[in-house]
Amino acid sequence: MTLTILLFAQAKDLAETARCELELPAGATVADLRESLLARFPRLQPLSSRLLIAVNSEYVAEHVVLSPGSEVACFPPVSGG
Amino acid sequence: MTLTILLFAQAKDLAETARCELELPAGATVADLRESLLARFPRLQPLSSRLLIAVNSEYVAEHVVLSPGSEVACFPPVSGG
Amino acid sequence: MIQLTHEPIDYQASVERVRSHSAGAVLLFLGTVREMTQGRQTLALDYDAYPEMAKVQMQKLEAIARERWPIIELEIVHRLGHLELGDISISIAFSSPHRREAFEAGQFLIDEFKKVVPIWKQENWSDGTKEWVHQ
Amino acid sequence: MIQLTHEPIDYQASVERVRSHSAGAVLLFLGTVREMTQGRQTLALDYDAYPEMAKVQMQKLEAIARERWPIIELEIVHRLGHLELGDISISIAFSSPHRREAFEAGQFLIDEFKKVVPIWKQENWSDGTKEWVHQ
Repeated sequence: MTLTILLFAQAKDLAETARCELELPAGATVADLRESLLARFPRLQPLSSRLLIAVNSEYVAEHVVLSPGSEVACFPPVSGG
Repeated sequence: MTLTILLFAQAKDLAETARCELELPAGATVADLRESLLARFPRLQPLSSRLLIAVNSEYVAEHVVLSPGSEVACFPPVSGG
Repeated sequence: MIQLTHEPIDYQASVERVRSHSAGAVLLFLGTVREMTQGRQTLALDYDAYPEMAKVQMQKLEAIARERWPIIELEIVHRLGHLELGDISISIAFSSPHRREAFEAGQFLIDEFKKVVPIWKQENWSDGTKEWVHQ
Repeated sequence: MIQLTHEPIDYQASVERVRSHSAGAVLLFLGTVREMTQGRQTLALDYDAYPEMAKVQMQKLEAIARERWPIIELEIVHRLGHLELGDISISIAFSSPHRREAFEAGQFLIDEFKKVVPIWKQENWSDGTKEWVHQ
């Protein structure tokens, strides 16, 4: 399946793009997506362990299985307020 | 010495006056004043143990000795805010 | 700055005065006249004070809060006289560098205010009776 | 009510909307742009957001707070874009029957907001550098 990933803040700056598409096998988990994203954008490595992944506007655990059509976002820890 | 006592809130209503003068011996304490005040206004009795006495805008302990010219006030527990 | 007034409280003026480039947080607490108290209905409140002592105690309160927390600017205003439902009886506005100390300081200020500042309120109950509140 | 805006925040409008005859307390928390952070000077902040998710998370935050505390009315507004020193980045205004729950709820709301709502700020330091803040 093809998933569109939105990138924000320092993740966007390091990847030099606000969105990208990743090709993932059916049954791929959030952990798989994280690995694939870091492979595609090695410059995200410094953020690696702190990189948050959200699916359909919710924070998700690493073992969650992704579905085609999900809105996936990737960003560093938030700092609003 | 003669001391002027200001009364507020329910103390004023029960005593039916906003101020009164009390004659006290030199060396009289806050406890003496309290006793004298309750003798003068028996209707303050229901408030008795909760009646607060302030001297020159400060809360004072019962054993404090009063001075002529002090501004003394007598009132129930506060309820502002 | 501390103030007693018989006019409606302009809390926005207080907030604007306490805002500062040194502040990351501004806290405003308003006490307002609530209609229902333990099942009884209020029509209005009358606030009375011993103004000279109230000002002394409010200034002391400000000094104690400033010793304990890094408050930048502070304004406490209490209204006296006849207040209708929803009216603002007290406004506490202040600024501080960080947010955590703001909540601690705010809670301290209103809690202590209600213990030491000689102001009293009288309930005007909906059954026509009046009653001094002595918490 | 929750809102993201690129305009200056009208906190007074929020306070007026949350005031209620059922409330004894109104709390307003403002986050403002502070000049000095750990000895470094800021000229301005730029706030970026993932707006769709930010709104979802803000609504969740409101729902959780309403479950825990008897909040009457609540408004949270966060500003995005370029903010100068002293500008208001966030306004949290709400009313509650009593004061104690107000401070607890207020502290919870801002603490949680800063953990879960996808908004990021970039420091514009006085030395000309820019830096994303990731607390």
